[in-house]
Amino acid sequence: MESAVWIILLPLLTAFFLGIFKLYSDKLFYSLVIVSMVIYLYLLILVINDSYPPKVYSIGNWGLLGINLMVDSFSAMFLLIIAILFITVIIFSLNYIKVNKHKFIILTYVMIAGIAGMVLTADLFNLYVFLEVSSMSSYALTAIKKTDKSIESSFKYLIMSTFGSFFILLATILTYYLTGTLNMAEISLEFKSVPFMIKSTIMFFFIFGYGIKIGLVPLHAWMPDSYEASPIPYNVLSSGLVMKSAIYALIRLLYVIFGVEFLTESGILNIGVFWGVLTFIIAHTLAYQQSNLNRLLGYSSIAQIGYITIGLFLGNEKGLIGGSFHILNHGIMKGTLFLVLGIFYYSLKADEIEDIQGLGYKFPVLSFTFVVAALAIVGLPPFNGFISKWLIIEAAIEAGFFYAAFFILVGTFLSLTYYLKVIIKLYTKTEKKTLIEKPDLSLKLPTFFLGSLCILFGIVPSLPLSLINNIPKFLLNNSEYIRILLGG
Amino acid sequence: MLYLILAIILSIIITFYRLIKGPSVPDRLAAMNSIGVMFLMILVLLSYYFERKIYINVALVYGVSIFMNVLIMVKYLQKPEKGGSSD
Amino acid sequence: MITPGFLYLAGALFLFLAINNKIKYIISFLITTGALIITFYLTPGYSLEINFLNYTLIPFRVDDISKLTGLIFTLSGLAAVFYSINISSRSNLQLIFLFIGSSLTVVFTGDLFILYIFWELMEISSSFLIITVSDLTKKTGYYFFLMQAVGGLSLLWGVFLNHSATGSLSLNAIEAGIPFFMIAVGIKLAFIGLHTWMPQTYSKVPFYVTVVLSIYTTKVGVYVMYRLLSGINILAYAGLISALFGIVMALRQNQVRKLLSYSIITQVGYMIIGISIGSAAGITGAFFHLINHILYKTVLFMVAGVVIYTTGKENLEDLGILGSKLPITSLATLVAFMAISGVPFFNGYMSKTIIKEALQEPVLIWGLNLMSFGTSLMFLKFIYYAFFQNSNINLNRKPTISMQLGLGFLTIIMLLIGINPFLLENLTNIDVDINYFDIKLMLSGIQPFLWSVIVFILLKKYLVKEYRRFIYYDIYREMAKIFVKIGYKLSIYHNGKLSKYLLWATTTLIILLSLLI
Amino acid sequence: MSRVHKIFRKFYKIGLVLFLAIFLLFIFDEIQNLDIKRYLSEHYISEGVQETGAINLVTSVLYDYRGFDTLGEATVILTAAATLSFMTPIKKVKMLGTEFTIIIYQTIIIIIPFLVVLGMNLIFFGHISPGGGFVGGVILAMIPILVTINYGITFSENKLKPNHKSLLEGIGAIGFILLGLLGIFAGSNFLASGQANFGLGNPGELISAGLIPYLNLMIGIKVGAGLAAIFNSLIKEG
Amino acid sequence: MKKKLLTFILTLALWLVFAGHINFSVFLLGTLVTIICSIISRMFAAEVFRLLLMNYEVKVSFVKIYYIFLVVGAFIYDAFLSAVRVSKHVFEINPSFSPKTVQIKTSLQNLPSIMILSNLIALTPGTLIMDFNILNKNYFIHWIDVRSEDEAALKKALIGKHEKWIAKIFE
Amino acid sequence: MELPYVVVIILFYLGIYTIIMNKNLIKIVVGVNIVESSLILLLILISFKLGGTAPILDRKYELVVDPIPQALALTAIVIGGSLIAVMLALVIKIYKRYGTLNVDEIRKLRG
Amino acid sequence: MINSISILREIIAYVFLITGTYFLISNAIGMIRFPDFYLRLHASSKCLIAGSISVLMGCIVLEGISYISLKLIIIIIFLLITNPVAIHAIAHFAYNYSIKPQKIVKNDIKQ
Ligand code: NA
Ligand code: NA
Repeated sequence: MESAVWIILLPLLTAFFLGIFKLYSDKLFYSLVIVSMVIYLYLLILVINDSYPPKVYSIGNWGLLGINLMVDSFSAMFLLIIAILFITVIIFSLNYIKVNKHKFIILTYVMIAGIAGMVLTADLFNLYVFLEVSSMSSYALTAIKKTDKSIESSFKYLIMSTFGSFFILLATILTYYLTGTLNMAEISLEFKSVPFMIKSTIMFFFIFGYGIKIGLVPLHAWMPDSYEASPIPYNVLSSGLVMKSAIYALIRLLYVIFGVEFLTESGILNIGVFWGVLTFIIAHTLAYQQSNLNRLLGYSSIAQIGYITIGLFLGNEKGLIGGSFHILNHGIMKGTLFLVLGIFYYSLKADEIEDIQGLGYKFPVLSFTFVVAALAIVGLPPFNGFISKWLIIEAAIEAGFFYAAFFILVGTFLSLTYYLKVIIKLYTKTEKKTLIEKPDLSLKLPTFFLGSLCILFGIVPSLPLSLINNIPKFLLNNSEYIRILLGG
Repeated sequence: MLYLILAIILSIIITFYRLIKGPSVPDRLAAMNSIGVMFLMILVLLSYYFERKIYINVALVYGVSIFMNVLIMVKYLQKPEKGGSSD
Repeated sequence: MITPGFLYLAGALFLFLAINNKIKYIISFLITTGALIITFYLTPGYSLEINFLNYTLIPFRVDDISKLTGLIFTLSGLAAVFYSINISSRSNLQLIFLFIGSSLTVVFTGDLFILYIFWELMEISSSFLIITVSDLTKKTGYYFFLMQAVGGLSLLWGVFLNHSATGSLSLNAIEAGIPFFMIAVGIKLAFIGLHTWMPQTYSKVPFYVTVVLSIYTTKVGVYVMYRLLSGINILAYAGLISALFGIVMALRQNQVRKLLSYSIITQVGYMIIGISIGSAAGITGAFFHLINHILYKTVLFMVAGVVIYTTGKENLEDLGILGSKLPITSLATLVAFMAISGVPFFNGYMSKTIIKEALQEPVLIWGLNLMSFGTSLMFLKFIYYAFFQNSNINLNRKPTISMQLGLGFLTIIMLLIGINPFLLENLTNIDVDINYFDIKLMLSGIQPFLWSVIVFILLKKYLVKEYRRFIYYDIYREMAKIFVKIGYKLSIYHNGKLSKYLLWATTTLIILLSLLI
Repeated sequence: MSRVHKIFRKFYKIGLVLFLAIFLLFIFDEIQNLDIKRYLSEHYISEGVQETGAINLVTSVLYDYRGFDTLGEATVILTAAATLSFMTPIKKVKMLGTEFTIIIYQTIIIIIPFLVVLGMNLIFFGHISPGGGFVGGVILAMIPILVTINYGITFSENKLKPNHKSLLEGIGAIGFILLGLLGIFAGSNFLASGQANFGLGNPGELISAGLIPYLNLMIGIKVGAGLAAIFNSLIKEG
Repeated sequence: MKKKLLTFILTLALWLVFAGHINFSVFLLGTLVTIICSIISRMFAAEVFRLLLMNYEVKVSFVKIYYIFLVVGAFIYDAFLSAVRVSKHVFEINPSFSPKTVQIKTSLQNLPSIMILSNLIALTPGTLIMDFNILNKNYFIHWIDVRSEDEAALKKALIGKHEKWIAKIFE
Repeated sequence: MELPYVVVIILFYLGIYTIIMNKNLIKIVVGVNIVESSLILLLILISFKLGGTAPILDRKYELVVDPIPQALALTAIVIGGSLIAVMLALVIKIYKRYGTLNVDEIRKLRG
Repeated sequence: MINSISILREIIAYVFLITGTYFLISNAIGMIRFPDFYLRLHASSKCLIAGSISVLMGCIVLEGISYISLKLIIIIIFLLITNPVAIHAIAHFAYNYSIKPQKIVKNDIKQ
């Protein structure tokens, strides 16, 4: 399981080397980007393939004394998203980004390392550290355009996110204080003797802290701003990886450390489901109001996180499968949308709804891709978003959350209202617009790749589901996870 | 030894008054400097009190940091422009 | 066994290869006729199972009713495709193929999952057809899509409810979620109150799209209603009310296609009644009526299309052109009129009779008579404008041959069925024990028609009148306005003030923590 | 109306924070009545010196038991430095701040060698005395910072170019990882030192504790260069 | 060469003091560090070596060492003296001051010596340097209790003594 | 309850209060710093043992404080410091672009 | 004999320490009592330096001849070099900050 640690080290090493190469040679820089990307893809596939049964990698060979990495199906699923999105975004950015390109790529690599660290680590404080690594690079990537708006949004993001981090750190410290360890498995065992009230408080601190980074509704306000102001390839990563890594970490903590029995007992599952519903209803309503497409897609991301939250907070097998699958799918769908929008912006500086009028005829295939992804994200068949929503709804009904299931359908309708608005704008004829720059293959290829995944995973969902189906085994039954992590 | 330390702590507390009250920025700076050095003394005395001489290394680094603090603050604190608040 | 639906869907893909018109024709011909032939040779009782997401799904299952529906669908698909093949752009033709293919798949599916998926695909393809077909139909398409989406989603909700109650996705085990199935079907059927999408859509989109849409949309609704909701007697009255409403509305229209749209509502009323009474005869009648209705309504929409195509206008007054200048079209119009009015020896008569015979309750029987009467009345208005009102409009261009072919083809089939009503029975092995040419039946069938002629002559000045101001209240638009208003309010609260956002965050934290106490 | 609103808002905020504080107070109070478990730290304290070879246990936690965290935080500094460097303009730098007198200049010059030796000492003796890469790096970073506030940013960046700083940072970070990889090459895991039989030596001696001193050095270089870069970027705005 | 050697020895000594013990590895590392140190110091502060300018005879340098001790002694002496004075003021019930700003011109040329002198002035009872004008070498001194011109002259003379010692060392 | 913990809470409280009450960007950053300090203080506190000595074992000691929180504190300090640096850089930028330090006046992004 | 020397040493050391502490306290009180900034700075410079040197010398005497003493001496030298400069820097800053020295006569303090 050597490759697990390489998942974190390779992007880090690449970023550091890129930081040096950038000073001397562009040629070297880009060749390293490409080479490392290919190797990384290979590594990811290697690790994903070998994720069942879960593997533990002990940093420094310290066993339980040190930091451990653990690859189970949940993390493998996330690595799959990284594989899909990271590769596409890097290829896309090579031509797309004009300002601070080197920095963009370096910071993206750092961010990937941070996210990979969050995904793989089985240590509470290490999780915090990697959370900060990824957040830090996110702030930077948000500000990278250096416009007034991007500086402003980055500052808001920074303050809000730091506000959340306080509580994550506080909860981490308290956890250490109460259990004397930072290993998630040991914490989980030690936590059994911690009084209910204190345990719930710690849990709420975690939920609040990660909730800000996830963007659950009253905590979401910084997020659309950051979407509007940051470069579009980063938006792909932001919606696909940054938000998701936060919810991943939260779910990992909740199910592994606290255990599903405690979650049920404390009523957090009800709260989570309700919160998810609130999130997507409000986010959809707000998305309808947007004229800026980045913002619209941002609100849509918040809404989708609502669905994911519902799925993951249902506390049953299907919910976890559906939620996880939706994490994957949303990454792909939103990625497609953003990349198409990116090409529009690249070639026409179009990112308002008004600007894209008539582009359906100018870029027929791209627009078709957009439509496919939009329908997928709305949750219409036969695309991937439908499958995961189906699973979530079914799980919600199984868990007795009829209202949540019903509101997901309401949300589907609401999301249709604004995506359809955009699509119609796309296909409304207008006077000829002149291209500023012609998009080349390196922009289109990643876009089409993601778009085709929307269809592929919709028609053959068993491809990713064969991986995802194993997820509940180690989340719902945390003793299994603990046993493996403890090396038993 | 303990009483000496307590006495210095007392004087730190007294100086804190100046740090908080001001009234001017240089006043606060001077108070800060004083507190820093007094704290340095506490560190040195503590190393004798606890009989851990390694704390003196800490005092050394701390001494550097006091000086740096003062210099950087003096360098970059400026007289507030009109309408701004003084701190 | 290849399903006709998938053949069409494949056709939609193959059309990407159509670089010129010739290939387009060849592909379309092969697909449409191929689908017809395949459907014709389907053996009832066949079913195909696949595994998907831990469910056993039945994407393809044939029984008598589905074969019958499939036949009429493929047949009119052939006609509709050829009617529109010259006018439609390639991408629109693809959407039409997708639409027809999904409808056919819905007809042949054996489980709720596939049913829902292709129901949605129908919705998507038809909406995109409407949206992309013209610059004037964007808003219509938006409205249409949203309306249909509500239907689709309530179908989905019904599916979930049923699935959670029965644990099965089979079409045969419907226990829960009936109200939501009703909404779904109701929207597709343009049931009163849920009908708002239909008149505006059918009247705004290009005529060939109307033709295509009118064939499948409501009929799939009827078919699904049969699958999910058959035998709920109370619905028969609902159908009756809806139909009467359709008549009243139709009589108030000045536009050809709006009139035809409302008449669909009425005609669907027959089918609802037939299905709702749940007896074999009623269902048979409903489906025969479905076939007949598709035939004549398609013809009528094609006629309207020809008028629009040749004159560029579509008010009732412009129909005057039919009388002399377009002989084939005029003939088709007359046949369709006779059929829809239920005149014996025309196909409409046959299915109406079956339904009427299946009915037990006098209210319904009288209602049915009233419906026939109203239908005749509204089409008398149509005929009046077409043949008795002189018009000085000239043809801008001649109708295309393919249009005439499609029109003629359906008219001939209509005539065939009308003259030999047993044709349908023989085709599908459904036995209806009715002698259509019994004098008593024929008399009772023609009575409403005759009455309507009399009433029309008497009340001509009220009926043939231009209704300029039209009170139009759409509750859905009002709801949308509220939604937008709420969104605007919410949006205002996001005023970019970081301190406010921080306050929200802290409040959330406190709320969370106070849940602990 | 708006004034009432404002007052209400203020009290609302105060109430929120007060609630939070009181809540925390109760939680902390309750926590203190619980038994504290410290198996892990007891193990570190009793076995840490033998296991890692470093008598400074904080260092052994930072660079051996939890070396991965340290890699993460090194990355954070690097990211911050990179962020700041692209946010500040490259051209047109105006130096802010009050001018120093020659007296201060002279003092700064005199203490620079002192700082170098102190910083290096802290780095190299990090495993046997208080200190370590971070503190040493900070002390080293003070040199370019002092030069900057003394002679101005142009002079400072002429002496130690921003590129060189990022090169140093990169070298430090890469060095850290490469040292960690030695563990893998030696047949153990990433960042293994004692576990991979890199001689732990006699605890308390300069050359002991396996990889820890070298990791310390790398972090020292990285932190030093990173902090210097961060400082320069922060004051660059004219 | 001599001055390099001296720097080397001084920094190495500093290193060894910091190290807290001496053995071969510490010494070796110290040598290395000292070299790095001199590189860094030269890079940023070339002037530091002028402070240790040693192109005199050995005898002369002994004299210098004597003056160095003298200056350091004066340093500490002055510090204590002034501290006593100030603390007396602190505990007075009605402390009396008559502050005044005075300019003193120095004859020192060397920058390090100016600095040392200023440090001395800072520790001289009742004085505080507010500014230094590099052009005409004027110290602006805040004087705590100058009641008469005579007193001022006396104190100036005191500073003059320090100035002479410092000049002995550096100039 | 022990006093230091009260101090932690008070600091935490003060920091949060500063962040949500103040309109001045710099003060918000200061608030962030205060909260961070409180958390670091908490870390140091939980490592504390009465009579314990620093975990630098140049010889055997009876009671040694917990080294882990100290290491964590160091990490937290570095992370916090980097965050503050970035924050300050952004504040400087904002001040230059928007000409104000009032947090409510920097809002081109809304809705 | 040895005992008396060590007692003597301790006495000397404590004299130094107590003197130093006295200076530090008087520094603190001076910081509060003196009416003018520059006067306060006088207290802060002289008493602070003398106090700290005194304390450190006390420690040196207590320690005897060892590396620790050398380190303490280095701290003394460092403080002697840097602290007057720091005070000067603050004074210079205040001067630039346009804080003018007050002319104070006896009467001013009474009130
Ligand atoms: Na229809
Ligand atoms: Na229809």
